[in-house]
Amino acid sequence: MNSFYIILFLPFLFAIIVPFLFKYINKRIHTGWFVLFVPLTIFLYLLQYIPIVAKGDTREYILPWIPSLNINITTYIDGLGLLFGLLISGVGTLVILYSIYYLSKEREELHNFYIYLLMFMGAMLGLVFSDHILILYGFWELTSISSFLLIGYWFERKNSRYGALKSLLITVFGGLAMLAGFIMLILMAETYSIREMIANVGEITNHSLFITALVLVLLGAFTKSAQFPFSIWLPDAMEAPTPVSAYLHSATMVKAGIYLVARLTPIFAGSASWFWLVAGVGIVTLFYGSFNAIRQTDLKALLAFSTISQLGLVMSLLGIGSLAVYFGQSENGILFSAATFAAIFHLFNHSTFKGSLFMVVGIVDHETGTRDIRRLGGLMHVMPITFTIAVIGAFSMAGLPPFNGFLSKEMFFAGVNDVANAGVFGLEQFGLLFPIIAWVASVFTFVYCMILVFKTFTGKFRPEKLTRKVHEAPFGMLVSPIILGLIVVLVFFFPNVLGEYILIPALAAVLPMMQINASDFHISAWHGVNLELWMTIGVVVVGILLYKTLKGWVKLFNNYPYRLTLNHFYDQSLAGTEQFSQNVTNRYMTGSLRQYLVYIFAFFVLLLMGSFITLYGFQFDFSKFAPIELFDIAIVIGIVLAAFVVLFTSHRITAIVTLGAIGYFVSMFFVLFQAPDLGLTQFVVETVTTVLFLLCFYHLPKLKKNIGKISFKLTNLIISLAMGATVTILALAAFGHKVFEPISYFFEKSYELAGAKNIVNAILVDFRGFDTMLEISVLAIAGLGVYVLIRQGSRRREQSNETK
Amino acid sequence: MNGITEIITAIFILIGSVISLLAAVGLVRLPDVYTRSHAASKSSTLGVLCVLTGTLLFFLMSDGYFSIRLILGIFFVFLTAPVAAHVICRAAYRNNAPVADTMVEDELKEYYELHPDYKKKSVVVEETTVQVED
Amino acid sequence: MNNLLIMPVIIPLIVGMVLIIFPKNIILQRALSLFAIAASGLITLNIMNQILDDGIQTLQLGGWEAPFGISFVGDMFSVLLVLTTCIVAFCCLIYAFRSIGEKNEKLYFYPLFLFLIVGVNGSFLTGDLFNLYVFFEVFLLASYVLISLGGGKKQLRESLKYVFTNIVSSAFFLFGVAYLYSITGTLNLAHLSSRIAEAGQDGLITTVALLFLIVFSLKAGLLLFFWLPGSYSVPPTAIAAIFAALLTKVGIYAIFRMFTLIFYHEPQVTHLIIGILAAVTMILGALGAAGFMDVRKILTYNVIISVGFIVAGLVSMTEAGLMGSIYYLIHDMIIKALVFLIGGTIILLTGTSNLREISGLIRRHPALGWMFFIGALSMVGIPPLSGFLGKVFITQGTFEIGYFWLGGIGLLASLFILFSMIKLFMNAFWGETILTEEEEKGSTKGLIFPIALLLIFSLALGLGAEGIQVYVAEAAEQLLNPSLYIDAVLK
Amino acid sequence: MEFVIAIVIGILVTIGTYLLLSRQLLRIVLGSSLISHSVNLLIITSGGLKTGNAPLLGEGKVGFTDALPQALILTAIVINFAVTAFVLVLSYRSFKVNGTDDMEKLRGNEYE
Amino acid sequence: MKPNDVILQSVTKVAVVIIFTFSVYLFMNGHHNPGGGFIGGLSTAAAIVLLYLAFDIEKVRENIRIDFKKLTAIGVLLAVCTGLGGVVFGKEFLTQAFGYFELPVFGETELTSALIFDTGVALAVIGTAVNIILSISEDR
Amino acid sequence: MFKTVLFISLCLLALTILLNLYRVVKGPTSADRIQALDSVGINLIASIGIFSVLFHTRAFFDLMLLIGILSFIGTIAFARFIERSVVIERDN
Repeated sequence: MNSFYIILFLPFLFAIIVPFLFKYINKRIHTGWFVLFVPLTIFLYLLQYIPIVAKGDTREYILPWIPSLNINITTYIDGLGLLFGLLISGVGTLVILYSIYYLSKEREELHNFYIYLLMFMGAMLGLVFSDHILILYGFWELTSISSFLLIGYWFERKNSRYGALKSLLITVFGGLAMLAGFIMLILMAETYSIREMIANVGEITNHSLFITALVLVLLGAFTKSAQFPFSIWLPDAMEAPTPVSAYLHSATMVKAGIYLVARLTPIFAGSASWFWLVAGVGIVTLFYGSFNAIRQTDLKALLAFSTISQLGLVMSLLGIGSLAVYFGQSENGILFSAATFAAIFHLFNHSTFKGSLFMVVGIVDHETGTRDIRRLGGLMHVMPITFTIAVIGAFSMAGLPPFNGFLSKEMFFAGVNDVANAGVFGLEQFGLLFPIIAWVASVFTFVYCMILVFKTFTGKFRPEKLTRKVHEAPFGMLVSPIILGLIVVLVFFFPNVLGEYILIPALAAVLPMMQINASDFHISAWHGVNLELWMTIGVVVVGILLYKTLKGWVKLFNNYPYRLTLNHFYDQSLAGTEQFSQNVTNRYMTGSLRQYLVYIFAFFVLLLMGSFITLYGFQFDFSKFAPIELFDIAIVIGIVLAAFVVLFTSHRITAIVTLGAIGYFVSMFFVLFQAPDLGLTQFVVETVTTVLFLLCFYHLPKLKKNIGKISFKLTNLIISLAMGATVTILALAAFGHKVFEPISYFFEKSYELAGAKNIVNAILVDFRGFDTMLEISVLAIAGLGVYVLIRQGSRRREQSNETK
Repeated sequence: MNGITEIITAIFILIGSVISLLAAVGLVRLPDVYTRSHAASKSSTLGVLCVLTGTLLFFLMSDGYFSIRLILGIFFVFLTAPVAAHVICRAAYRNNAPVADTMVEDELKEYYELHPDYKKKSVVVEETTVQVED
Repeated sequence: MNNLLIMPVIIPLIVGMVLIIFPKNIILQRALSLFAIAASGLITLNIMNQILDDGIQTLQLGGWEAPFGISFVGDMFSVLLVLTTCIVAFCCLIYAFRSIGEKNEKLYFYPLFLFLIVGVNGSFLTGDLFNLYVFFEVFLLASYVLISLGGGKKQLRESLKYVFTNIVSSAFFLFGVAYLYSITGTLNLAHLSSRIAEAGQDGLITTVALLFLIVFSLKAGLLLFFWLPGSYSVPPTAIAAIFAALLTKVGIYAIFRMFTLIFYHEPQVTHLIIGILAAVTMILGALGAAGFMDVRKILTYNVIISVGFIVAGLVSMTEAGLMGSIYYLIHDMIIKALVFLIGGTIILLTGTSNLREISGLIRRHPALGWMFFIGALSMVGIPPLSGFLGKVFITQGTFEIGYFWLGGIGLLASLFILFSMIKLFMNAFWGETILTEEEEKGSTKGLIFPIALLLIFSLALGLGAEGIQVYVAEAAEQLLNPSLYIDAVLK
Repeated sequence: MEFVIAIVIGILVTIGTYLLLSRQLLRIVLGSSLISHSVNLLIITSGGLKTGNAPLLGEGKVGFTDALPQALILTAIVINFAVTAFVLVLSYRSFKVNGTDDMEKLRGNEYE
Repeated sequence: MKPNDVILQSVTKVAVVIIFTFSVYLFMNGHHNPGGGFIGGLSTAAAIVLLYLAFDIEKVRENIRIDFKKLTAIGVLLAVCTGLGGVVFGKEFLTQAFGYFELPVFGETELTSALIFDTGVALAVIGTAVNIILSISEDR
Repeated sequence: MFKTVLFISLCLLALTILLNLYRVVKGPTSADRIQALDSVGINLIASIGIFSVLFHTRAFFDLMLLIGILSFIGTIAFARFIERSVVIERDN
């Protein structure tokens, strides 16, 4: 086992010992300190791959799981995976550090929390390094589940449970769709390895399942990355403790969808459907998220919508970047690869600034006891450090210099502008929509960033609305956001360090078919006065205007009816599904034996008659049938007559007597058909059964007249006639369709073989003695059953007598 | 030899069947349980006796096979048929089964009037049908 | 000849009969029945390895060459199922020790339980059509009695429905036997297969095949599952668990056996119909599972979903599909026993199966809660848990032959499984803890161990899939090549 | 002859089914008895009717009727006897405990 | 208040003897003639039922003190063990053996292990049938 | 000739049985039905006897005796039931 796997599984392994740590050591030392060691180790370990990957090398390892099915934990370390790996472990370290101060060691069930968190971390690492597509799926689902557990961490709260279920249902739904897509991919490429799929991409693109698989896989990515319209789970996921929100719902898990899209770009990109789905959904999400963020009053909800919007931005950039694959190694190709590059860059930046913002909100929440903007304000003076970090994060998000968000935002504008001129895939008509929507969304982004900072930290400080006495957070809690804030600033000034060592290898991994020339992707803060710059300036100007007039128009949001929201749709459909299911099920599961039997008989008749008529037709061969004699007819008349009496009588003795008569006649048939043993048995059994019936009559009520409505009787009549007809017709066909000699000729040697002159008896005790053995077992069980049933009854009665 | 066997057998069997048929006619035509019981038990016993004797003779003469089972069968029917008839009639009487108009004297009546417990109150013979609507 | 094959049937039978003779000695009853199950399991393990080395094992009972006598055939598929049966039975038995109550123990619970196992194991192993019927009757009668064990109102009511439905299906079975015997003149499965292959599967035989499909669907709960929800929710927990794990599986096994060994010539008719049935079953099961707030109902409808899902693998008749079905079948037997045991324990603790009245159990019973959670995830097919491989391969199988609708419904159904199981989990285990220790109606003492044991098996099945893979692949291979079976039986 | 038997089987199945669909427990049991008779007839007919002598070697005859279905029916009869016995007892126990023998009244409600 | 059943009871005594004898005959003869374990067992059971019909439960129980459930179990065990006999000798399960022996009183007799099997069957059938009938009639 | 006589006898017996059956169906009392069923049994014995001669087989001798026995038991049970509505009596 390679040391890489030890690192990969370290979170899982460590999760096992967390409960013990919590139980025995937590009283003195916060469990988080031990857990902190895990992501830190991973981060440091992964650092060693940076030079390797930067050189363009990759590493792969194989850990056999089910080698005979070719299902192995194959991992592959390239630029993209490494970028994510570093983000996961890096942000993970900071988040755990933060959580140590955020979550009290006395009050919280820390072992659960850290187990979930470690599980999530491990799953996420596994996801980004997996090359095996099914393993990737596995880790994918694992992230959904750990996210479910983390959101439901405070499981006494109703909202937590609601949010947890919502996120689980939506992400797993996507996951299942994705699995279907993956299986199609596997069938198309006949391999489990993503790299081999990329290598054989020709077979996939020409396959008829291509589009289906594409849509299904994207469904998975969209649900996970909270793209419109699956974004609704993310705001509710904010019920999780803030460190979790910072980690899962901004920096890592929601990026899994982005990762997947980036990872599969070489397979799917280049087709119009991919472009339109990814870029289109992305840009819509961008708009939707930013638009909705403005009206939020809960800081975390605001951040959640901002996350949705930012993820949409990255997604749309990836979509635009996919045009590079279409254009290939050309000028246009390089132009659009820049969009992909921007996506990767913004993804990184988003993790940093959004992480810090979440932590800031967490601090505010922790110190003031509320996240409601309407109750907050003027915290700037009480919490200056927090305020500073908030400004850095928010301005970066708004795309202002000197923060890293500005750089990627500019690149984003460049990307959408290029799309407008791309001239393929119908962009001639609709291309212009991209820059317009992008710009409008950016304005909204700017506005909510301002809301975030200024509504919270400036204005009037109103301690009377807060439950706690507010002061600056402890230093430990501030460390993580400060580090993130520093990165935000540093990246602005030295973007190309990051670019060269991490982003460009990642880009090379996303677009393996392109020649990546590092000089084409040089990031510079100042690139002259161009359209993008003007757009940014426009955003700032209009944004400030809107922010100033916020009070005037934000009420407009309230006019939007709740009934038309996606959330409402989700709630309704969930409740509707439950109600519908219950109604449907109660409709046919009535508990009435008769109805069940009617279903069964009807099914029997329809299926068998249907197949008989369509497949076989009415072919009957009566030629080999035995002749009919007069005495036979007498017995037949007897049976039929008696059977009708059983049917019509409302007198139970008559019913039993006639049933006995039927038994006698049947055994007479056995005599006619030369079956003496059968005749004997039938007679004895019939008599004993009759005695049994009589014995039970003492306990059973008398027969009533056949009661019931006419329709009830008519249905019964039709069903039973159909049953009789089916059985008869099949019997006639089968009796006339003897294809083979029966095997019974063998038994005629019974005297030599078994020493018995009675063939039937020889079959019973010797040739098929096993049947007989089991049959007496059946008898024994029935006898036992009768005894048990009756004893239960008598005991019950004894008990009830005692209680009386 | 064979001819004689067949003739004897045939005669016995034919007589037996005819007696049985007559018994059946009696069973259908006679007016009440008790008389019918008389026809059924006496006559059909005789009928079966004839047929079985015929069968016995047939196997005895043609195969030289003397079947104890058949003898036993005849014996058994003779042993049980009257008892069965008796038990049925008693059951019928205790259940107040209707008697034909032609009956002259009911000797048991007095006895049962002395011991009313012997006669059942709840009658099972004619079960009253209860109409239950839902 | 391999006399070991008969042992998984004979040992429980003998022990059961011996236990009838000593009804009052509970210690003996427990020890012997546990021994019988364990011994059967170990012997089965042995047979399994013999099959791996030497191919399909057969036993011609009484020494009469097939097709004249009754053949016992251990191919990998059936032996795997027998082994799983023993495992599940073992755990349920341990659970029963503490939960079934002394009254029932003295009323022949253990012999009846063993007879149930006899019937199930025998049905898996027999190679004769009529003998299959007899084994069906063995386990059916045992289940009739077990369902009504306790004699409560609901139990008697539901067992009546169960019994009558099964009487009808047994009659159908014999109709089928008669038709088939009339046409082919034989009863031995291998011989039937070769004869039908020789004469061709004409419309009449296909119709008879469909008749058998109805029979086994009734047993398996494939579409005709009306008896199932009622009868699985009334008996004591240990019995409900063993029912959920085994009864439907016998029907599924029979469908697999019939439609891979004998009636495999017209897949575009028979297998398509099976596929439609499976799809409808999954949909109805999913609706049932989603619609109710009742522990037992949710669990029983999940049983129905899984029936449809397993059978979907058969429809494909590809190696992947069959392998998936076998994986899922084994997984499902274990996991259904697991969740039913946990569900029963919940009801034991709270005294109700109405989820609206249960809340916050995880505070006092974390182990139970997490085991349930893992079980639920396993049912959904989250890797690396045991349901995963089955789910993937079944879906792959259906996709391979172009039945995308079937695979799609299967995946959608697993979303409903998730929904219903998580609903159960969140309502029962999460939320405010409303019961204190004193208010609980029962104790979990001694009940956790069998559940944990099942969980370990389930985890091992998932994580250690490599260990069982050879067997499963062999089983799928044998199912796909009827000639292997025929040659082994008829030589 | 097979034709006639097939008709008889059909009638028995029809009446049996009709009885199975009725509401009263006793009728349902009667219906299942009728169906089992039809099953037995079906099996014996599947081996061919009147094709030879009784399957006894002791009488020195040759040409026997198919003995296998006879053995099968024997088993079926006995199993059916076992089931009928159990069902009868189950029925009356259910009648005593539930207080009704009308299956339509034994539907069962959600929570009781 | 019990009505007297003198006629029935005295006939029953004779009849039961006949039936028992006949049952044994049917049972022993089953290998070569119609009959065998089942029918033998069932007709024995019928005889016992006749006893119960003519007399009452208590009276019969005084004379036949058998737990019929155990009888059933023993019967099945007997049948299974005959089957296991084959296994012991290295043959297939349920392999039956038969042979012709010169016995002092009976002359040349055919002895088969199937007879033991059939005995098991008969015991099981008797046990079950009587058990069921007794259980029901004891219930009230 | 012989066969014809046997055949006629059989037909007579068939008629007998049907007449008995008429009584079984018609009643009017349970006792009538039981009596008629008993008769049916006895007539079946007779017809089996004729069959044995017709087929020349001894296979059904046992059956004849058995029917005799069983129809007796059945009749007793029925009679018991209609007389006392309990088939098997208990002391207490």
